[in-house]
Amino acid sequence: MSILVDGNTRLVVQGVTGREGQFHTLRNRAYGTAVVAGVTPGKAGQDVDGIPVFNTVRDAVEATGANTSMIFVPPRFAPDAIYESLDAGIALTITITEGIPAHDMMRIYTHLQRGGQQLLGPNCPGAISPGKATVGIMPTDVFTPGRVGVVSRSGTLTYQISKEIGDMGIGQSTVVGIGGDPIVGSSFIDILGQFEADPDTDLVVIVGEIGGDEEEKAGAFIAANMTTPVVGYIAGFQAPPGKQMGHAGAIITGSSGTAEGKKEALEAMGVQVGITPTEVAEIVRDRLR
Amino acid sequence: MSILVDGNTRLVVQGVTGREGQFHTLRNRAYGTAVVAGVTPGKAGQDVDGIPVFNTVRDAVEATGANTSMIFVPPRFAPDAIYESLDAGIALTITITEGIPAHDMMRIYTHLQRGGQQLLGPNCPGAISPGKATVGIMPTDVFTPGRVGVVSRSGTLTYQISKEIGDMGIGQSTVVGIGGDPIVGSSFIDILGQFEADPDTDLVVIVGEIGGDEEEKAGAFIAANMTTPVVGYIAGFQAPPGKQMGHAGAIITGSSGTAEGKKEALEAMGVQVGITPTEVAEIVRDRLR
Amino acid sequence: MDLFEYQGKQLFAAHGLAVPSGEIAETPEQAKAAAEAIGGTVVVKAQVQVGGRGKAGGIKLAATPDEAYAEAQNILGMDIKGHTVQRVWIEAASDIRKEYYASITFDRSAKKPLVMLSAMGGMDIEAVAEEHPEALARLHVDPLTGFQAHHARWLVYHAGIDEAAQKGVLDALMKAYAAFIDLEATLIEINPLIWTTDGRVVALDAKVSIDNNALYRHPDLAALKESVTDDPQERMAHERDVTYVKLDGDIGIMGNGAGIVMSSLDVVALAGGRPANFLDAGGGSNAEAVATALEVLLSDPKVKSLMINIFGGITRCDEVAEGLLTALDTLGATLPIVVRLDGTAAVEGRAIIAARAPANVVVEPTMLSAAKRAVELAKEAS
Amino acid sequence: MDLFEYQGKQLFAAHGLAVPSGEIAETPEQAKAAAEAIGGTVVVKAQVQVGGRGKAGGIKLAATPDEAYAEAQNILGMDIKGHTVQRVWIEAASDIRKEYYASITFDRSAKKPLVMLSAMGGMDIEAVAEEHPEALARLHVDPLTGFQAHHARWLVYHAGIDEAAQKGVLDALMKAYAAFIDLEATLIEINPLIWTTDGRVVALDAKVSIDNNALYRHPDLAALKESVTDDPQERMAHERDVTYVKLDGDIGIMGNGAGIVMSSLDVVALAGGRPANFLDAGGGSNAEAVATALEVLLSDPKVKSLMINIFGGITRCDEVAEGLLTALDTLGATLPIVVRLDGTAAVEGRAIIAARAPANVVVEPTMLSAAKRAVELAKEAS
Repeated sequence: MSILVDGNTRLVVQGVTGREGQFHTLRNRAYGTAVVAGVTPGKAGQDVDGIPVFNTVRDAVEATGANTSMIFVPPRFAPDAIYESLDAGIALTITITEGIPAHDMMRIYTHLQRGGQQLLGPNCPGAISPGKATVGIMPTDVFTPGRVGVVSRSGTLTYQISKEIGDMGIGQSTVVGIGGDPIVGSSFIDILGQFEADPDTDLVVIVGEIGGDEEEKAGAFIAANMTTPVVGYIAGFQAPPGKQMGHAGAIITGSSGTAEGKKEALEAMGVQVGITPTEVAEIVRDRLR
Repeated sequence: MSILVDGNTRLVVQGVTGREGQFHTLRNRAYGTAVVAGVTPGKAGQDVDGIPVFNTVRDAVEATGANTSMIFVPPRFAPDAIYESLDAGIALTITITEGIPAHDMMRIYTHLQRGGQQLLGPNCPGAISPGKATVGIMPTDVFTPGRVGVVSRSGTLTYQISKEIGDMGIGQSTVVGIGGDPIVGSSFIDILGQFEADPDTDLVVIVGEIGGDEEEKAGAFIAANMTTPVVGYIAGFQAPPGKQMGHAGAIITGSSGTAEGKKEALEAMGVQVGITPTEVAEIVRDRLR
Repeated sequence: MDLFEYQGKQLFAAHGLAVPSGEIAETPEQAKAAAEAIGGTVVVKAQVQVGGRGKAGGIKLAATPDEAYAEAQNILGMDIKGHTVQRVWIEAASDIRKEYYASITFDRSAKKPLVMLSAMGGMDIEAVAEEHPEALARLHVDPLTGFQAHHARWLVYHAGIDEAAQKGVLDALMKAYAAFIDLEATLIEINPLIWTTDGRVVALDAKVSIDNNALYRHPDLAALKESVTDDPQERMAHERDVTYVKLDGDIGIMGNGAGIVMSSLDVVALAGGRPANFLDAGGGSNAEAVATALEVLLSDPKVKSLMINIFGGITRCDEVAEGLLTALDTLGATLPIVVRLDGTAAVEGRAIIAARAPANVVVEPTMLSAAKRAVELAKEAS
Repeated sequence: MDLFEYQGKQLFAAHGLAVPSGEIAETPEQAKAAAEAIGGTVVVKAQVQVGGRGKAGGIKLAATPDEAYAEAQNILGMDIKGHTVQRVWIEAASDIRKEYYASITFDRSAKKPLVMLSAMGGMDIEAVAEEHPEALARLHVDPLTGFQAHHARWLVYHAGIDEAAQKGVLDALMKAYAAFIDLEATLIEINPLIWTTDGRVVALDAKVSIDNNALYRHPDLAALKESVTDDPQERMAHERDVTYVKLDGDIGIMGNGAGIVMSSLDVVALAGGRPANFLDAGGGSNAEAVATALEVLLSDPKVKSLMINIFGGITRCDEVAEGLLTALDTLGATLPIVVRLDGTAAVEGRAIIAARAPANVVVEPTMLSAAKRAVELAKEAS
């Protein structure tokens, strides 16, 4: 098994005819993901290298049974695209788009609390279950099939850490980028819960960074609900307060959200935290022995 | 047992210091309902004949453990009062107020679908479990304890039918007025489901009227989900199309919502329908033999 | 509250929805002046709140201001299905390439707004729904998250709107929905929504209903409220805020609640009588409400007998009885009046009537017996 | 985007929130003219986006226009915690009876707006929250159903607002929330919100932040955007839309993603070095982005060595290498540059550098080794 994406994934891509959308759609398909449909308003009947294009997600779902959506539309159209995916009954909506306004995301997040549907992102690199399927923009070469789950707020660090553990001969069940925005649809806790329920994940690496309190919440969740071992990494020890470090969410506000605080919070809950990606990989290797 | 209101009811009244609010609050208490608090903004610390008044529902709940609210505030303040009750965690909100705008009710109804809380009304006479508790404006003398449930869109017809069955020596478990507005918080189906689950209700009378399709939906629900026998009544056979018959919801639109159509829909689902309140009482008597 | 076409169009324009330019006229002179101001061929349209104006001769083209004068003269004062035409709307004639249909209704079954769109406009939409259901795209809207661009797109694609008109129709839908929310409407219907030969999308008709309960938030709309009925009793009831509906029988009926009054009509009919009206004196019926209601009932010359059916809850039967006696004193009615009093203070109420009522007032113990008696008395009086 | 006090107050006024009348001034002459126009005693307030203006001498009373001139002359050009005062806001002095605190923030932990109110205003609210938590009323708002009157009431009662001021504060909260939604703000803080001796509730300060991602919907707000930093690299990065933060070390750092850059800073520090900056060249870093980033880095005279850390995903390492060579050709830098290339086309990228790069460019195989090398080279250069 694995989580989020696998052989049962039937992907529809919103914004499939855009330059970026098309490029990654075809890469995802080349990796083995069942890309069943694309959506671009007004382009129904066309195709992208054989992938049929529909006017609406609902049409795509009715015609192809798509259950997962990847969103590549520009930020000003992305909230509408997310609602369209949810309205069409898509189980998992993966939003790559960066730059969605916070007020839109507050409403979308609240709307999602109705339950029954999952959003990954926005501003996330997607998810990959090595050897099975990938949805998103991750460089697939970095990953190898295995039994370690990875969940991260950062795209590049996901690659870095997966590569370092891969270099030790350890593969991944699923690697998930939840996105670096202040509001994302799936939190660390949501993904950790899914890994905990996955019999084929033996250990989880959680890759955090400064800003917010999701790592602290994850620590409490791990202590209360997880038997699967968890190893942590936090980026941003050198970040000064009040400055946004690239990601909209990576900002230390007042005295909260520091890397030091997060590391301590995780360690207090029994999560071993490595201070470099290399050290994280070493801890993983040792824990799996 | 019974449904909605009983000895466990702890009532807070929103708008308790108004003329109507005060009058019915004291009547409800006189019947035996545990009226634990009232709310009128700015009047915290006062009391209504010994019932403590609070500024907010949340304060009232924290101080008294109120679990049921009755709303008596004027229509332009009523949506706010309903949200306040829901926000304070009140399990059952009974809204007597008439004349709440439809757009407010659409939003409130959608918000309620989160689940976990129940709204009765607006524009309803409340609920009574004879001998136990009453919340609302019903004339308590009409009702006697027993094992027949009554659910109605009309206040006066609730009294009329309860009295007619009472005159035959048959009492009621709970009598519920769901309200005559096009959108009410609890539908026939909601209340029928609660009666079905009540071991002390042997038969249910459903009192419908022209307009909408709630009776038709109730018929389908009864056929699919109820073992408790149900007897029906529909008012408005003489109503002309397109004219609103008092209740905001009592209007035949086009060819739908007629009394004849509702009667047929209920009968098709095995619900015997009386054509006068007297005949309904006779059917109830015969069914209970 | 239903609005007239011209009021709806003015509100559309205020919300950015394109409508033909036009002016309202109450006289042929005004119609002529309007046609001059607008220029070119105009349409003279009867302003009545009832369908089928066109077939009834209430919509005419006028190529010149003099023709507009003549058509307005014909149409003003015309009776269309019981509605007297008091105003005509003069608007620039449109070059129609295609007629569509768009509406937003409050769907009480789903408890949500319902948006409908069809490429088959300009005809009876119920017939379209029946004969070509696939031609009518229907979509419910979540009232909390609202109507979004993707909803509009889905409708436009599924209604079969011509490709070149899609953008204009999409924009019209978004604006119509914004108006629906802003006005707290219960209905916005645009039939037809036209696509013109020069490529614009324009609302050629406007049917708008506003939620009466929301009017306090819309004083500008509340000011548009006017009685549109020609019936004297309905007018009187409307002015006095009594809930009254005229029927075609001869037994006047009044009660203290919508349910019991509807039931009373049914029971009277079952007893072989014909109700003259629906009149709900209200849940809190007091002496004054009873007097007002009685005045409306007695003003109807068709009425041969009255049935007053009160089940006291909040209403006290003794107060009703007192109100009845006072009103009869003032109004001096002699027709037979059957009274049924039950519930709160019924014993006292009956005693008051027994002791002091004139002979034409009789008390019956139940709804059924009261109905039967009222029917008998009406027949005797015929 | 953070707004200046005077911008926030003008937006408050547009949303019906009372603020003292005032004018902006960039010279002492303008300050004097503003004081004359306003009349009476005025307050001269330094416009800087940093707290503690008052203690730094950036807020002064002026009883006459001449005093306003003098105070403005003192304050303009003043340095307050690294911010140079370029404008002063001249406003009518207020008769304060009581100082309250009100704010609306976007609470990322709850993913909802958080409204806070306190009767202890005019002081540092974090201190109030710590020492008198009961004096700070806090309430989250459901973004779909919104901020309602009952929320405002609960806050007003629980913050201990004086009874006679409650209505005014309630109204101010409702309007502030409407502004929060309308402006798509991430912060509205009013400290103090004052209750005047004549009974009005007035915003005496305004701290407003707008969501950068939402600016496309607010062209009027987007127009207010200006660089407020005095740092030359931050200004250059801001103008070129590069994500850059100045730090106080001597090792320039650049990478293709926020996470890997933050991690690079940490690894450099662990290796005993001091990073000079955070610079994210972006997820889709191409040759041009690399050149721009390099230009910003090299303009900083403090920088002794560079670490370029690329993990190619969408980014192709061969493109990065080409961009680097082209940029070095143009810019002609001679300081040591350590490059780590991994992921997509890393082999090709490394080959390009090995074949054609000048001698000051060295390639390291891992992030850790690259960091160590950059630290060594910086030390050598010192």
